[in-house]
Amino acid sequence: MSGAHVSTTINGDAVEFACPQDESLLDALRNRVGLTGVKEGCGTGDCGACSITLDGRLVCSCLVLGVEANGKQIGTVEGLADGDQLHPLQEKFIEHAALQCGICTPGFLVAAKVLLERNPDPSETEIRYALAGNLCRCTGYDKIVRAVQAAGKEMRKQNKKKAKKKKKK
Amino acid sequence: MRYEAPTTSKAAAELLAAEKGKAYVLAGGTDLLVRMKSGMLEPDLLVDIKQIAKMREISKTASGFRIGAAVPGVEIGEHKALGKAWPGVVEAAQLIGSDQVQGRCTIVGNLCNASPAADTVPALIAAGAKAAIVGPKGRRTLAVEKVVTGPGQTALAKAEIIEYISLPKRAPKSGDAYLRFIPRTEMDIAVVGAGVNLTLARGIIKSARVSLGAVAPTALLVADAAKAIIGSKLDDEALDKLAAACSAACKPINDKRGTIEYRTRVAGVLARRAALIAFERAGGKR
Amino acid sequence: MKQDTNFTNQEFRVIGTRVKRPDGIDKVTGRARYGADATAPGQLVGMFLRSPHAHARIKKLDVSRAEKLQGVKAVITSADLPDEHCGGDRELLNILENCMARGRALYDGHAVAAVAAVDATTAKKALKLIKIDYEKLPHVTDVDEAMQADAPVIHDWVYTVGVEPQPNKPSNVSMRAQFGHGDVEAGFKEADVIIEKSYKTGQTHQGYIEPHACLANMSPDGSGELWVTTQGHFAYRNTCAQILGLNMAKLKVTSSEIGGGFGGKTHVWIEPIALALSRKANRPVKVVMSREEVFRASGPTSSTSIDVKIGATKDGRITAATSECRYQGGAFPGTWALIGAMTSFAPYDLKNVQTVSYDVVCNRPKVAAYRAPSAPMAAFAVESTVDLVAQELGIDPIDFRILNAAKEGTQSSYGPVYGPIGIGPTLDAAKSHPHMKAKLGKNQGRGMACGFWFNFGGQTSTTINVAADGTVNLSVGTVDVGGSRASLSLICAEELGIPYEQVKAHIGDTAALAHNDMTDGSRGTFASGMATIVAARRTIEVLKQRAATAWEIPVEEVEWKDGCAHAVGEAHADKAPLSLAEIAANTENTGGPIAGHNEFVADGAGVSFASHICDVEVDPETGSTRVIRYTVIQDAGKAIHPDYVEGQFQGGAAQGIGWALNEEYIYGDDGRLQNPGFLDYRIPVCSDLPFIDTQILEIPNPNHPYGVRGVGETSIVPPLAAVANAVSNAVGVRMTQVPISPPRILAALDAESA
Amino acid sequence: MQVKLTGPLRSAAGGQASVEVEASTIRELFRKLCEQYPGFQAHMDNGVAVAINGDVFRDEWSTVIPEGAEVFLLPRIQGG
Repeated sequence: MSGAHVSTTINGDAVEFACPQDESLLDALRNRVGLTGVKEGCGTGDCGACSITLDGRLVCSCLVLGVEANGKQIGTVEGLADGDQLHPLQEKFIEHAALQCGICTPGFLVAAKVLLERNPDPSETEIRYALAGNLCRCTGYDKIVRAVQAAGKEMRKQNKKKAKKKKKK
Repeated sequence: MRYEAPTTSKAAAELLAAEKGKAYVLAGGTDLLVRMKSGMLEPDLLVDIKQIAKMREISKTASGFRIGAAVPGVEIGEHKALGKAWPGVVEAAQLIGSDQVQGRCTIVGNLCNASPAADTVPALIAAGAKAAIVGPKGRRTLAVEKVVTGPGQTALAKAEIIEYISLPKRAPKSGDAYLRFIPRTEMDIAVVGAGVNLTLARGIIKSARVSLGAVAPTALLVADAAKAIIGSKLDDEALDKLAAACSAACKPINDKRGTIEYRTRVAGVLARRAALIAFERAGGKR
Repeated sequence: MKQDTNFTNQEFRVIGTRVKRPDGIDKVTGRARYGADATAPGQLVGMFLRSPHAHARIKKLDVSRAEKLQGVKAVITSADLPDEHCGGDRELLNILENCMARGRALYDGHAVAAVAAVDATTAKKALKLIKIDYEKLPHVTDVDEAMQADAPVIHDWVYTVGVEPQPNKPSNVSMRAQFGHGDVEAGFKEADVIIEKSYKTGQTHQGYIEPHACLANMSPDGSGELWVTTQGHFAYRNTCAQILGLNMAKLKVTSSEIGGGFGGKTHVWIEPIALALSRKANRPVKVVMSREEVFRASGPTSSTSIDVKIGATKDGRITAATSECRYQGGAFPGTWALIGAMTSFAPYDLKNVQTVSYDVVCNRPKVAAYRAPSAPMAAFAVESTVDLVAQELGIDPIDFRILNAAKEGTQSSYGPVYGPIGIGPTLDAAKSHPHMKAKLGKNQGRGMACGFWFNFGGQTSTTINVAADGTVNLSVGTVDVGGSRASLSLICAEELGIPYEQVKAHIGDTAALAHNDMTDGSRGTFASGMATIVAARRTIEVLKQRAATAWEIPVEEVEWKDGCAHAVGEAHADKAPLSLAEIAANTENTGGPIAGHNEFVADGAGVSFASHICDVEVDPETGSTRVIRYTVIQDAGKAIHPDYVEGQFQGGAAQGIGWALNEEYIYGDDGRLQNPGFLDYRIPVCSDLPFIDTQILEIPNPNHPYGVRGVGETSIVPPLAAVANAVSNAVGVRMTQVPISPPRILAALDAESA
Repeated sequence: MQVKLTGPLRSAAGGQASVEVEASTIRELFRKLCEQYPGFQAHMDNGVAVAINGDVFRDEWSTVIPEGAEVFLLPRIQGG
């Protein structure tokens, strides 16, 4: 087994790690980079708990090799908040009690963020299908969908404000 | 295990040819990594083809479309012209897995995985798609229905790689559709899949291709089913014949995903529904 | 000591408000640490080798090559786990044998060896070097087949308990239990209509998203630490210590954040072995189950086969009811089957009722508790039959249930007489719910069903520590599986009269608190809540004493109100109230640190009932079923934090819907599990479900100061039947087997039209 | 007082549905039952709960049994 040296950008920071060439990015992020917010629920791409963005695309990090991250931009749940300012999705998940055990929450947040960036005003059905790759066993998804709806509304409000400010300038 | 990420198809084929142990092509990895995790596969060499520029693009050519072997599902879904020309193929590609899986999975991977239940394969067969293959002995082209020879088996020789899938130029007054049945709304493997592609002339079906998935060791091209609707306006009688031909063509198994009876019956149901969608997309009026 | 914990109907200040949970930020930022998220310097990776056979004798087990592999630090087989520490206790022996096969593999996935190595690659390599000679034995995985006289008998020491005279031959039936009262034969004679039907349910798994995981760190002197995802770290400590022959107090078990349990994390599997590996290697060992291992080798719930017979008069009174429930219990005897017989007819007021349960050993993983264990299957069979009887009588199913519902004073089908209960009110609420009146479209159907669960209390220990600035630590010993820290903080704040934000709740480890039973039986908020109330009231006694000391007045002249000590009476008009923070700031000269604690048995849990309404749409050509509307109405006693009560209602309903429609362990003829993964073990995904409406009823439990009942489990009891009744209503054919999969629906439609 | 036995517990008393025991607490009740019916100990080892006027007590053996109370013995079970 030969190891690989990987240079990557994680949540905006340059990160380097070494890993065996057959190790998943999930294992590398958890065990070598220390980002344990990325969870393993299945290791086979069926539960979404390990969701991250790879060059902006939503992927399961269990279905990516660590070596494939070389030269790529990675986003994880740890990068959602801006300093002490939580992302609207994080705020709304807490406010709407959209988590019980919380193990699926990091994956849901990352997936929902990708959804709202692509589609700022999704319908309930669009939310449900976009999040179908993220399993939650505690909530029955009800409060999760409501939290994403509320976060979308909040983000649209913030974006409007930003746009207005820009105009004024 | 060794990981290589060559930048040309030729280099990729050479790496595969030179490997004495078990070598696999890594595109999206959504099947490969699962098998590695379970211990079913223990590769000595993985050749990642995502650094090969040509394999990363969808291009429109004079003769139709080329979808590179490393293009992920999400990019297929975002390609407007492709979606307009081949909505059935695109919807089949979009059915694979979740948004997360779409970020990685490829239609060539779906094909080469050689599962009888692959979603894109019946749609590609119905569309008359061809696989462009590169290997140590040069290039060749193979109809998609000839690529898979059995469960987990393909017609590819050692070190041969599919570079892209080509879809023919869309004829006027034509349309395609793919439907599959799964027990949930998402995240399952097809219990039955049905792809239909047809062309109209003066409102009547002039030509058609019907393909079924998950009802036999490989995806089927069902000539009798096509015959059943050619020359019709897709009236109820033609649809009944189509459904019957599809059910008759099935050679399914009982497994954890469905029964023989169920698959046989639902193959007809889905083919009928897919035909109606394809007919409407072609501008047909019943 | 029995506490005075009777319901007082007090006015609340913060109870019932929807505050933000204290662990929220940790959980949305990825900071919360679960079972697999801990590390220790020098830790090894532990992995298991598991049987590929349903039933096999282990003729030879050679680990010598694995032991010699560079990087391997310990290999464990049953030879390293003497049974002498179990002291002949059959239950402990079974746990030990379930953790590691002893000469015989009893199910596909049964552990036969484990290794600890420097990394995962080495550990995997080592597992491959272990050589095992298996001799395959006949196996049985179906409950009805296992009960046949010619079935392979799995254990030669299992004799049916509960049968007179006791059988003289071993069998797979480990227990027969019967409940009921009256004379069912006479009752059936009075009936105008009798319906008798048989049902089957598939085996399901709790499906928690977090696999079992632990970090074990043992010292050769017999002391050690275990970090583990569990519903009960005290129980884990006790069991591990007993099995391994350790002193309990020398093993400190810390419960990590838990990524779902639903009963599945109430039993040990990997934990004693991780400790044994660590002891042998003298290094920390981390073990994380793969998803496949979770399905094959943890504790799913029973598959069942159930017969129900109900007789009723023309005017809709049930005259007699019987059930026979056969529970497949996996590789070792258990007691879950009992509950099928106990809960079968619990919602109803029956003069004549008889229920029987069998616990049956099979070559499948030993079943564990799963949310209201055993009740959903019995409810499926009974509530389906209740619908059939109503249909036959031409009475609206909900009216029929209201007519026969149990009430205060009814003798329950399992024996005792009910106190104040909520079945009638949930049915009335269902009847008047807008959902009941909504129009149905083509291919759509509506069903409703009732459910019952006991709820439990148990041993509980809680400590409140007051910090010098007046903030308060609340340490509880019940693991927080779904937001109980928020509820318990609310209770603490309510009692002390301080803002919710001033309380910080923690789950104490086994060294910090006295014993706590597991978070099971819907007891977390009930039992730890009650313990918190008592601990807070004791803290207040101390606070009052300190104020009295400072004021130099008798404590009898001090009262506690709104978070402050008040000196009572005209004579003390000059004394400004002393806040908790002010008292806390001066502990050094009023008597030392301030704390209040409570160790007790939280008995007196109130039973709870629910009524669910479900609408489905069925595609008659494919048998595809979609739940399009769902309503849960349940008695919570008192909802401490309504958001998390609703969350329990919704989560239970969703699990039940999955069970009803798609989830199922599928075994091949070879006795091997064919779908050990989330791809083919199909739990509901987001797009499968609608919003799940909830209605919380609050019928106080007289044995809890706030009236709290357990809420966690009841919600999974009605859905199997509610969905089945809805599907049957939509397609016009009675579905008697769950999961009600598309092939089963089409087959039933075919059989009907033939 | 009359103590009603449910389910498998009846086997301890030769299948009787109820037995006569004089006891003022759960502890005393259990002690006397074990004295009068030696087979009861096996059930005690598996766990027995007591319902007094409908309230189920599983562990608190000091609980006082009021006069004239309805007393049921149940197998002690667990939840999820």
